[in-house]
Amino acid sequence: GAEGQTAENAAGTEAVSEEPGVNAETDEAGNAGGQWLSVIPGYGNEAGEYAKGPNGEEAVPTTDISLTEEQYAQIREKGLKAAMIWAGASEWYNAMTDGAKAEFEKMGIEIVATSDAQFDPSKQATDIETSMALKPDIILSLPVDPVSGTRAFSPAVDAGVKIVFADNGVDGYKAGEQYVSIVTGDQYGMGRAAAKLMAEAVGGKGRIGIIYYDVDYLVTNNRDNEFVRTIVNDYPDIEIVAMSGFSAENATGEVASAMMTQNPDLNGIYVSWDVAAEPVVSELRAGGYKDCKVVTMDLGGNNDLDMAQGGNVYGKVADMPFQIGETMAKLAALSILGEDAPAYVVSETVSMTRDNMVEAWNQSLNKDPDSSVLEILGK
Amino acid sequence: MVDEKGYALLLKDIHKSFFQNEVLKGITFGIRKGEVLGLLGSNGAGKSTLMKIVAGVYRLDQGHIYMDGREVSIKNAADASACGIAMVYQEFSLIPTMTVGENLFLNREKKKAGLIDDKKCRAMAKKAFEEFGIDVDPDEYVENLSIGNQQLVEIVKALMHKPSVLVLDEPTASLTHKEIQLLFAFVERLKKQGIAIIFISHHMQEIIQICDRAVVLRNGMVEMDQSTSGLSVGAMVEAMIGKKLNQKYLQPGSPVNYEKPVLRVEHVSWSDKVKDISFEVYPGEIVGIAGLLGSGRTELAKCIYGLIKPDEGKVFLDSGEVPTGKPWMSIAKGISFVPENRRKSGIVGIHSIQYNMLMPIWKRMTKRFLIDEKKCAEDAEAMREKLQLKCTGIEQEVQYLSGGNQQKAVFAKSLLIQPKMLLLDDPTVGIDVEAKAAIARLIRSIADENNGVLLISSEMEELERLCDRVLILSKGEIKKELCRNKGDEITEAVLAEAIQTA
Amino acid sequence: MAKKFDYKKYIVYISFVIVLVVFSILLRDKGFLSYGNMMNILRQTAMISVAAVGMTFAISAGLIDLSTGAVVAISALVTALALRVTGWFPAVLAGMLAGLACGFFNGLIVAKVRIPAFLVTLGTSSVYAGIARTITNLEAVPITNARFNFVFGAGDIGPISTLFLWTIVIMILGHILYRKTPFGRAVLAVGGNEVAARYSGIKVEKIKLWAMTICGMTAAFAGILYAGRLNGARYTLGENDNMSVIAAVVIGGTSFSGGKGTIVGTIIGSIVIGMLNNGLLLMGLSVSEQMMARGLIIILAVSLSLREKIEN
Amino acid sequence: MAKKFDYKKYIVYISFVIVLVVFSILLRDKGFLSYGNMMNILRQTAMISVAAVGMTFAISAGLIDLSTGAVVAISALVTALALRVTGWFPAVLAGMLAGLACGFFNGLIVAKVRIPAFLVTLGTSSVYAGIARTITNLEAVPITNARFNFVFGAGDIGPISTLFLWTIVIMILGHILYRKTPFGRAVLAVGGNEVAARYSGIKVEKIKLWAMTICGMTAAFAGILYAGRLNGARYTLGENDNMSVIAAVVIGGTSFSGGKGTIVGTIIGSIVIGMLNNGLLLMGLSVSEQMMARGLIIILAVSLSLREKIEN
Ligand SMILES: Nc1ncnc2c1ncn2[C@@H]1O[C@H](COP(=O)(O)OP(=O)(O)OP(=O)(O)O)[C@@H](O)[C@H]1O
Ligand SMILES: Nc1ncnc2c1ncn2[C@@H]1O[C@H](COP(=O)(O)OP(=O)(O)OP(=O)(O)O)[C@@H](O)[C@H]1O
Ligand SMILES: [Mg+2]
Ligand SMILES: [Mg+2]
Repeated sequence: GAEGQTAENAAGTEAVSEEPGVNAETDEAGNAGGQWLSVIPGYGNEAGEYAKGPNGEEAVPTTDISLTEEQYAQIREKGLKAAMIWAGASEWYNAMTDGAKAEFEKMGIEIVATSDAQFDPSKQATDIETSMALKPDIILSLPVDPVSGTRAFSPAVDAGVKIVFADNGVDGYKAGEQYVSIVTGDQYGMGRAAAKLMAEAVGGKGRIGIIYYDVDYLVTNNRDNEFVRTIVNDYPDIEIVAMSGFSAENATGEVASAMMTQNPDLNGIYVSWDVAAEPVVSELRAGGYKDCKVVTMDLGGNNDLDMAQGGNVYGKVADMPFQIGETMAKLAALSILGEDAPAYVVSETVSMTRDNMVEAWNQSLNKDPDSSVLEILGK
Repeated sequence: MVDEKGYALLLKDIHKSFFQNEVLKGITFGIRKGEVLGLLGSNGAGKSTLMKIVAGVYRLDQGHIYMDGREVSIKNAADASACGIAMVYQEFSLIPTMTVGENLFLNREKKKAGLIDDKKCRAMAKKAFEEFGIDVDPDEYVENLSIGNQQLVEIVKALMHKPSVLVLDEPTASLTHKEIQLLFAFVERLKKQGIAIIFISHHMQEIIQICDRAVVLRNGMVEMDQSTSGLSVGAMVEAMIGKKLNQKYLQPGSPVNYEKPVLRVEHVSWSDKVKDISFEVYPGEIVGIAGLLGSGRTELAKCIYGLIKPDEGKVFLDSGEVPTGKPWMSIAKGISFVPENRRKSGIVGIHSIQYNMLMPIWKRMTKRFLIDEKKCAEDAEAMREKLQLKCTGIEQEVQYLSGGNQQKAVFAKSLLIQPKMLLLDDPTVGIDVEAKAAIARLIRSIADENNGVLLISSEMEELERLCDRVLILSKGEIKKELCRNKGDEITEAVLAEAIQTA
Repeated sequence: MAKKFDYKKYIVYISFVIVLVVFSILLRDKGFLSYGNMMNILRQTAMISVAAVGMTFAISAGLIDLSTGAVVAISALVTALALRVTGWFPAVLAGMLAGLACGFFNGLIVAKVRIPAFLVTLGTSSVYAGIARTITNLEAVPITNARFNFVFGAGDIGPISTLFLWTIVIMILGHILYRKTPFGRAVLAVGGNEVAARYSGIKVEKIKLWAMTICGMTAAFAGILYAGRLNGARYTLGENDNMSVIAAVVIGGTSFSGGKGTIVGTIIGSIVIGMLNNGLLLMGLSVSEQMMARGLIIILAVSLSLREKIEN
Repeated sequence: MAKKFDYKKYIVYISFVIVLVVFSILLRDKGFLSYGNMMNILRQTAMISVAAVGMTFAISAGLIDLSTGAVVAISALVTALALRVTGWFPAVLAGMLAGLACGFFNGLIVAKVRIPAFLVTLGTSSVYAGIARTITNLEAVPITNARFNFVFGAGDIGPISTLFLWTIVIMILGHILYRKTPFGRAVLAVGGNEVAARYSGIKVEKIKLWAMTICGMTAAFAGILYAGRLNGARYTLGENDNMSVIAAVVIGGTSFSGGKGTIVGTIIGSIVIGMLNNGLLLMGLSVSEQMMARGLIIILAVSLSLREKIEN
């Protein structure tokens, strides 16, 4: 959860600055890779089977959330309005929007505003205030910043709007009071799944590098941290030899090539997400590092093509944004009908390799991969 | 050595260099209360530099400045004005985006309770303009004023704060006869109030007319320091350039051929500045245009050249029509233009002499679409030779040339077009006598190659020396034509009279 | 010669009225004109408005500041951190001092090293952004001081947001400094004709230094207001604001090359941009459509107010 | 009058040598000087270099282009989409045309409406970014055309990356256009003194229009190279490049106010920035530290090459 993170992270500051991702040998104390555990922002979060909600709520799978036909009919009668206030924009957000839209259509709910804060917390606060003029009954949102979110969402909370969050909660808010629930991908599960894919990719043994998001962003940090933890704890034969951060997703190519310059024999690289992995893949391709496999998160056309072509990309892990969107809509509806809505809902995780691309796309984004990918796959 | 006492301002052994360029090499002279001192010297002699030292813009390298017998140290412009020194600079030095009133009080605003008292400033500005008899609205923005009025505002600004020493650096360069007389009237009045005035000009007549004493600078030293009574123009010029100069009318090389005009202007009108103007210029002829400030001379030339598209009218060159409003077409057909403001519209200061010269004709300098560097260098060098342009080489940046040589570079640019018709708008503003004479000979020689020349000038002397015919312009109309061949006399006096009565 | 009506001076007011009227009609059912929504707009634009007041000084002096966004973040973080150990007044002071230091550093390089402000602040924006990230190692800092949060952001006095009141205060202070003091005149003089300003005894370097410093200070105050509004600070605050701030100043009628401008125009310019953002969102446009519409409208507004005379 | 050695003209070369030597010593164990790493730097800077060639024209003409990043994205997307239905040549043509259109639109407003290029492109950058997002609704477009991918990005000819070869080609073309043609001379004249250029019969508006168009076209070509390098396109390409491109031009010795510059200097400037990024990374600096170091070094380099003489 987001809580308590601040203090722990503050304590970890020195650890980070001491050894910022330098080329390192294995720890002599036998604690293999120990120094890598505290590099990524927000590393202090505890992992669980599923993560728990911000107030310790148990996670419920998305598949448990559904409405009866009767409930759909009831909702339709109410003629409600909804707003979607996202943090950013990408294929992932598109799928989430599409999922919510599909459900809202069934419920006869009108979508009155859609916005994207471009990761600016104050823009999100503004978007919330502005959309309140449209008097929505439901707000679906992905909060940019849990800290300022407390204040930012207060106009909607005060007006009694049913709020469903994706991914993050907001500090000081309680499910069932200020908001309905949080729907999220299984961040830790995704980290573990990625570690598993990496192990497959390198045949259980080898030297890998990590290119992580060097920005305080909970969801990504959780996934990255869990990946590192899993590799260090569960795969003793896989050695992490380099970690470098990035803050602009277009600027990872330089990071990758610097890493390869110093470690030309890397067997694999983990990158925080798909878009950030694109320049990495291109650098590997250009540098002739055919045997260095890339594992990353989220689906996206360019890297998936590389995977289909048997290139550097070995596997990807994704959550199910379409399903998350649908579930958020359903939870909002349930709450309006006065039903109990679980506080913390977690979507399934999809691991994709070249073998299950079409299925994975359909599960996660509810559509087929790009036509060029299908062509290569011969479908 | 001069005694420190009795001088409102005394300069003693002033030295100043810019990098390796030693401009002033020990200047000493003084000026008394109520005296008007003319400061002369060719372009680049260091007149402005010396005065800017006095005004606190530059710091002297060595030397002393005394005011009323006491040595003063002037480190910046604020120090100078605290000492009672005011200066009207040679270059435009108002804030164009501010009103006249705001400019007058810049950095010395009247305040009430710590804040600027606009009302009081405005009232004082109004009063000042009334006092000087100038019709300028203090609330008007400076950028909307004509150049002449801008100059008058600068003068009033310098006088606003009752200086004890006033420096006027070429104040008459952008004024016409009438305004110059107005200015001279101020000078007389200030003189009576005991203000010491230093007056810089390239016009010898003006110096003789209003100055009590003349100081001539040459090679960084004082070449002459003498009372003007009994001083002749010739003597001053000799002190300036070290030799005598012939100032007579330059005859055409061969008689003008009045059969077929090189330029024909037909019924050109633009806005209310140019009204239905028609005239011709013949090969070998220099036609002058005289008129008051604002009479539309510049606009007429711009209409012909294409910088302004006239509302009506046609322009023909050698009987072929020149499309209006397109300077590049004019250039292609053979019209070139030397503008009145060299710095603003004539040169690209940061470019080399060669680049400036060839600016309009790069397209002609190509071989297979690429610029033929060798030919460029040859042509530019030839032109430099022809005009006797003084420089370290054609690669030197134009901004480092003296004014006269910059003007030669602009001429070179116009000549390389190989014009049939040359339009000149006050081509010798701010240029010293020697360069002026050189440029006059140059203009004559261009005309003598069977080209037409149209010469706009505020200097009657120049028109007298050069023109075979003069058109008198007033309020956008040709009011009178004087032609030597028809027996009209073209002299300074006649021209001045014609302009005033037009 | 009859004087033409100089509509350019009033373009920002005309734009204001046009945008207001058009949205009032288009969005008559969507609460655009409601008191709450109008107050939203004023609250949301407060930070841009405040930073734009300082930017007006910089642009009027012929300079520009591209580091505004990063300074906003630094000052917000410094204030938030200071609030952990002290009361609101020293904390605000600390935030302002941070902004002052950043602005002063910009100004020092601009004035003393004499390189264009665009390039100086292009460089410092990267430096300051790096500092903002480092201060708290990317952590957000929540603010629990209720008085601070009330006074500098989240509060209302009667029906009026304190953020709007601050906008008014800064506008009035800015206006007085800009229009009524020798410093303001000197700024305009430096922007209008630097050489002439120097000849008039104005200390050009000093004026540039202070214009940049003021710009840093208003950016810092904007950061403090952000912190108050969001009850917390984060290194990303202000990241996307730089261009809005510059646009507000220019739409407000300040000449981009310096020498001319108004503070009130700047505030109206900022509100016009705020109304646009608000109205386009209420119209239900997608983010991409909003971006396109905003860009086009800004070009249009600038075209009307800044179209230059051809010089010949 | 002895002429002082004008070291400013060579600052970019001096910087190049200094950065190279310093990193070679500091990073002697970390492979900085290896052939592979050097080729990495050249490959990674290719896009910035190419876009900076066009930017040199714009800045030399006294203009600037803030929409470069968005044009990069548009052209990459257009090319990638076109490759689905046609061969590489028409696709590249389509991408270039898209960039030409964007640059032409910028130029048209700059030249005809006469508002500063900074503001025009501030507006169009938002419009173009909106368009880039809309073209494929934020989706990535993979490219399967192997020949395209080879020629425009991922390929090597012998030991040399095609990206670097393209940089050389564009540099040579740019250099010829800039130094050896009447158009290049006219660009410099317009940037040096617009009024004098107009008086000399140069079609100032046309030159500005084309300078902006060329800038759009090189941005488009940079986009095509991005697409080739990544074997695909997406709307975020080029997003952060604008400032690097401008910095490359200015560090390369082009006067920020126009009238003077060199294309070769621009390319060296871009490589210097690339070496910095690479070296700072190899040194193991964190992202924040890299940002600070880069900002400071840019200010330093610009200080040395652009420090203006004071008027007196
Ligand atoms: N700021 C400067 N930097 C370098 N050299 C300068 C500077 N100002 C003037 N000079 C040089 O000093 C010399 C004297 O110039 P100055 O302007 O004083 O001449 P002047 O007598 O006023 O000439 P003019 O009659 O043309 O006005 C010239 O050679 C000029 O090039
Ligand atoms: N009202 C005005 N607003 C702006 N500029 C003006 C105005 N009146 C004149 N000017 C400018 O001032 C300059 C002098 O204009 P004027 O009409 O006096 O030209 P002129 O008759 O050619 O006189 P001269 O050649 O002696 O300057 C011109 O460049 C003109 O553009
Ligand atoms: Mg002089
Ligand atoms: Mg004139």
